[in-house]
Amino acid sequence: MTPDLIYGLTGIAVFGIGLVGALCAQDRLRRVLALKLCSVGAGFLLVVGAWREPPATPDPVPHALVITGIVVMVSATAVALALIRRLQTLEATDER
Amino acid sequence: MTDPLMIFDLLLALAIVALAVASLSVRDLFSMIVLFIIFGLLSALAWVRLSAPDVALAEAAIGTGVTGALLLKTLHHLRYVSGTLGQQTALGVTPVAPVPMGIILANAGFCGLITLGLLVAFLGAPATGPGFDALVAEAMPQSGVEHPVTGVLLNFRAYDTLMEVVVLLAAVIAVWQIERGLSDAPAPVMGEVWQGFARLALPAIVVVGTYLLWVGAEAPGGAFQGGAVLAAVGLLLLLTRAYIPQPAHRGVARGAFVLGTAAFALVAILVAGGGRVAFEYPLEHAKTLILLIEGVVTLSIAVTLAALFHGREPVALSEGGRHDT
Amino acid sequence: MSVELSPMILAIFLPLFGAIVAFLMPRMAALIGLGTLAMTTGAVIWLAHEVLVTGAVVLPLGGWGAPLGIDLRADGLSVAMLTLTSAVGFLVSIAALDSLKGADQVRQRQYFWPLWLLLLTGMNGVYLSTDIFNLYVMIEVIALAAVGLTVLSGSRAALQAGLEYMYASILGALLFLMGVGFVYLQLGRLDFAGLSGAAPTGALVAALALIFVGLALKTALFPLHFWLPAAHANATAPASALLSGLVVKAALYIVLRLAQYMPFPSENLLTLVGLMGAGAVIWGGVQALRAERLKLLVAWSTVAQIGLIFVAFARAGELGLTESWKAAALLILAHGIAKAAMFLAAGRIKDEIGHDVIRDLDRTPIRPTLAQFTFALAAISLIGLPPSLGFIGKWALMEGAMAAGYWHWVAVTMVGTLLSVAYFSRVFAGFLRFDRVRAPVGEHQGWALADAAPLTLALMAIGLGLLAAPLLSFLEIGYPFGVAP
Amino acid sequence: MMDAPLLPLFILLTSLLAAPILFALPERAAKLRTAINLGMAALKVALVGWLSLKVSQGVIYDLRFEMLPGLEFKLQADPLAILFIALSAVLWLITTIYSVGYLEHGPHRARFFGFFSLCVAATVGIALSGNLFTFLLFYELLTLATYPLVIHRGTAEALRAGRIYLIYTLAGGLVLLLGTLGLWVLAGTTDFAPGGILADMAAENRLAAQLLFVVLIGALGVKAALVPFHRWLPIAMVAPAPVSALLHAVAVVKAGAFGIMRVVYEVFGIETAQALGMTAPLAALAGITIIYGSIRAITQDDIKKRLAYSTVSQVSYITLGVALASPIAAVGALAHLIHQGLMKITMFMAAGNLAEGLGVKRVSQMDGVGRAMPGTMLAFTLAALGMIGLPPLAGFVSKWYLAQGGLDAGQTWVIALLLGSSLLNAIYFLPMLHRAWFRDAAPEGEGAPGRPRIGWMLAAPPVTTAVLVLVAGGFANAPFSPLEWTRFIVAIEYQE
Repeated sequence: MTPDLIYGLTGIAVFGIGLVGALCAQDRLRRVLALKLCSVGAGFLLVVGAWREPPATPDPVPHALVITGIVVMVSATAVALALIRRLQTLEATDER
Repeated sequence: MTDPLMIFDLLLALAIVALAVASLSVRDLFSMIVLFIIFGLLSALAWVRLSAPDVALAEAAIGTGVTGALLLKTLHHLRYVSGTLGQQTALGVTPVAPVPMGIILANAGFCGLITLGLLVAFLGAPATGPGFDALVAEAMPQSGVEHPVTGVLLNFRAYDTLMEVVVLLAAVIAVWQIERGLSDAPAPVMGEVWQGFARLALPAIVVVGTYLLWVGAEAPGGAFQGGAVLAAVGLLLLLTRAYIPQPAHRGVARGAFVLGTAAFALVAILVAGGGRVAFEYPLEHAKTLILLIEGVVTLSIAVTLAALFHGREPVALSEGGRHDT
Repeated sequence: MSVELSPMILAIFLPLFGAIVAFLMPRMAALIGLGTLAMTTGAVIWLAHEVLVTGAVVLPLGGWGAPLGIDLRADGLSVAMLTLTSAVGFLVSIAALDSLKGADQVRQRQYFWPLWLLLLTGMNGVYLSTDIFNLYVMIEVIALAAVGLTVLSGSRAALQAGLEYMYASILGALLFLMGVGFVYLQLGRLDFAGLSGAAPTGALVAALALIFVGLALKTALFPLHFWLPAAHANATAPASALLSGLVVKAALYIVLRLAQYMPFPSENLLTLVGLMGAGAVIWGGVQALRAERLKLLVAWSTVAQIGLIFVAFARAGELGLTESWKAAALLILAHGIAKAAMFLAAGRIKDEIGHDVIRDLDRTPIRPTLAQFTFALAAISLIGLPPSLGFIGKWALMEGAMAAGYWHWVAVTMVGTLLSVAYFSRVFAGFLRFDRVRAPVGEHQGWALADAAPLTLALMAIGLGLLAAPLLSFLEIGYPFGVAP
Repeated sequence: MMDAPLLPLFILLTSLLAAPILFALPERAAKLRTAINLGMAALKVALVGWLSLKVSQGVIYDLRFEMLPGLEFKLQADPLAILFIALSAVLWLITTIYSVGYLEHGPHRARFFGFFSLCVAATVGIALSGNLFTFLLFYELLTLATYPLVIHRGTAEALRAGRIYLIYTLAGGLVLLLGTLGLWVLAGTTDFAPGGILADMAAENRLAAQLLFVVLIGALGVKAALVPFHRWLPIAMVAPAPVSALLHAVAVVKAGAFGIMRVVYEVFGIETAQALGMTAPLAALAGITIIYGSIRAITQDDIKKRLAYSTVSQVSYITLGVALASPIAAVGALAHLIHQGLMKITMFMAAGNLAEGLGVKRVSQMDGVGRAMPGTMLAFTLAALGMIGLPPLAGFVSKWYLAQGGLDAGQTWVIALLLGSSLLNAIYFLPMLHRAWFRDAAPEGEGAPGRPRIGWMLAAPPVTTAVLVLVAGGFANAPFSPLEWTRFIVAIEYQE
């Protein structure tokens, strides 16, 4: 049971949970959060792939990929949340 | 007997999965976000265990920190707009047309298929794949930096990183286009605890941020992590209304957003010529150029993330802005 | 020191700098936007000349070479896509000058140009890149800029559609990222050259499947098309022309590229792709028949046409792949031009008569004859009637399918054509019917300068059919596996 | 005189380039529009004359333009093409005069004349096309150009007719696309060559060749109004008179018949078609259409519908002539292509005059119209008698040759068929003439035909075409008569 196997399975589990949440959740905020879980799961799998037995240093390329993935994910989340806020404002003004 | 670290890994993995399930199934939105933030920090810890400090730092600072703050702000906006600020639990606004069961089942099937595909791809992957880390190691001396991840990010695959900063710029332009107006809600009453915290923490955060940027050349750190930490300063200032964005500041703000991208692109182009191609830093100046780029990009990322948190273009009422939260 | 810049670098950096300057100076945005587009078109023409003269052009960024660094490569197909993007983009921008000139559209005018130029940067980046991770970052640039454009109008329907689009595009990007990660973990290479000739092991097939599902979400292929109609129908006219005409093409181009380099694992996977395409053709057609609004009908016709492009892709089975990409490329070019023209024309018609409900198109005495004529010309290319480029694309599709004996793809194309005739004739009936109009019908009003751009696009869609032979030979320049050097 | 190699292209471009100009003209520029129309029509007739002179001197015209690797857009001017162009050019000139008069104050004239010249461009293109691929291009263009004309009036009924018309013709176009693709995949080329290109291929897989024959003839049969696909023709009669006259009597219907001729003679070759055993069922189908069309015509009270059903049966004479696979029958078929065009256009224009001038639309209202509009009715009578097949007129000539061809091909039933159809023609034409000449007009009060108010532009064209019917019939053996020209064509097709 080396760490990469444990965390690899964790990554897949988290991705699966995130995917189910993203597709089946009704609430907008919950769907954004579920997608963020998926991205963390994806990060897990790539970091696990880069892991080497301790004496060897891990492969830096997947690390760069995951960092880029995180930055891209945060900008996408920011835009999605801005859309949600704007929709909430419009829906609230329509109801009032 | 099994080595203690393996038990720690198992426990951590279980905690992470449990938190993921909990955050999606809990009904109250606020506790959902708090659970998510804990989940993010634990997964950053897991990545430290997988000897990926850079990624752990990025996940903690950007993936969980900034995203958590954005989620909380959106929740606050939801409650403020729907007037349920006072209520104990803010339940999610269920959409008017509930999705029929058939589609949810189809989605579930689709998710199962994808996860299965993932499992096959993961288990099939050879343990130590033939990555080109060997090539990276051998080319490191010409890259002007010692830390391989920064080398990959800012030299070998600098084009990717430039486009990544462009993604951030696109995000802030889109957010400014979606939302506009001034926020004139009263400043929250911040007791002495905050004053004390601010006097001590803010300068420390700035120092930590710049250190992270500087150490990036040799050790885990770099532009994105440093930028995110500096953005935390911006977030705190915005939260406490120490700084309220004014329409007049828009020019400076736009300049700051584009600064990182423009500088990076200009450096990338100006080095071309005299037998060199774009992005090919001359060997002797490589380190200084990379640090210049990193510095400017860090500043730009900090301001952009803060603006993303603020979430709207500060437009006066006259120009069609609205005043609410 | 002199700075020699290759046209490829210009094609990507000019729109980037244009976007930055347009964002910094909102009042001058339109001027900067058009100027940048003109320069980018110049760079693309210079690149096309270079490719014509010397075949495929490669530029190793940072001087590191393929596995370590990222290469930019321009061959016939990529230059054709670049030319499509800059030509259609330039004409849509001219049309945007008119359709966004309203007094209340100050904000839209200011924000249209930086978002559109960032979109152009992303697309030019996709067409020139040879590195699959670089493609991921480029798709994200396109996705964010496209969502920004979708919600430009600020209406509640547009925001809701933009949010759905955002969800689908984030999920698609995640699947694509994971697929790319796994391909790297198995092959150790991220660039196209490194991936070609890899043995299709189970894991690699799974990784490719993930990439394909991600791209299917991005191109709105049939079962994953739910987000496209609302997003394209509720955007402003120039925005929906860009979205439908150009943005969808980037992900389609990537599918084409991957099919060229990566081994397509098995025949039945290809048939599955064809079936999804066939589903899109039929479902898109049926939904278009039921669409209430003109722009919704045009958006559903996009879903159908994308399905047709995937059918063209799968028409001759696995061994036909070295030829099928050309039929798909022709259809992509034809759809790009014709759909942009149609959306602009639909936008013009909506501006002139105030609404775009298909049933009441004939109740109003105002008849924008030139816009309706443009819509009809674009429909001719989309239906695939001669001599349009759409016809040549369908001819190539059916010819390959017949030669390989796959008659079902020919049947699907036939059904698709008949459905498209059916839903477009609903609109024509609205144009040409006069007996339900109360006021006298004025002739020839509604001829505005704004009709010039859509008309040019529509005439291009029809005229390019005659230039199919040189176009095809241009597409083959620098093709990695095929006949040309 | 130098033989301009690009002459066919000029003829095609005269009407293709006229269309955008006519579209762009504002409504009130009537004078300019008429000038352009008449100028173009006259120019086209002159060019066609010059082309036919050249072709008769043996000059070969062959324009190729590669659209896809191995697939060309090919224009050629062989004698068969000349025959069809001459017919459409002359009749287009006459009908343009007629439609200028007919649409004096109507709405949307710019749009009408734009699509009108597009139609003729398509017809000329169909005639000049050198291979099935080019033929397909113009075949579809013809459909697209005629649809707006059919629904020109913009009423709900016109749109219903337009939809049915579009369904039939576009479905035909799609099936033709399928056939052309099959030919291209099976034979490697779609070029027309006298004597056919499928001789060897038909020998190998007979079934594929037969299937291809059925697909191609079925597709062309839609426009040639063969029985199962004829329903659109009477329904499309809702279009204004000039459209019914030129298009549905001449351009569209003849395009189908012309296409069948090209396919049978120059794609399959008459011997191969016979070897495949396809000519007999085609002849039978044509026969059925002839009889069915005539019977339906008898019961039609609406004048234009009756003429439409008569066209359905008359066009099948041409298909019958082609299917009889004998040179003499072929001469009869080709001659009928011209003669039927002349006669039918006269009758449609006369019907248009009756509707326009006297408001007479139904056969039952035709009492005493002869005295009210003597010129138009004289032309109508001449054409009707020609249709029935009275000796000195053109109709008799083509029927005579068809009968001879039937004898030559040993198909004696053809003679019975021709006699029977002539009888049926008489049954539905003679009552109309009887009402017109021998019934006195109903008293002034109700529904009587009032003072005729049609200008010379409406009266002259039917009379001219009637004279042409007389001339084509009387001087059949003159050097440049249509009959002479058909013998010249058949000689090439049958390579005696």
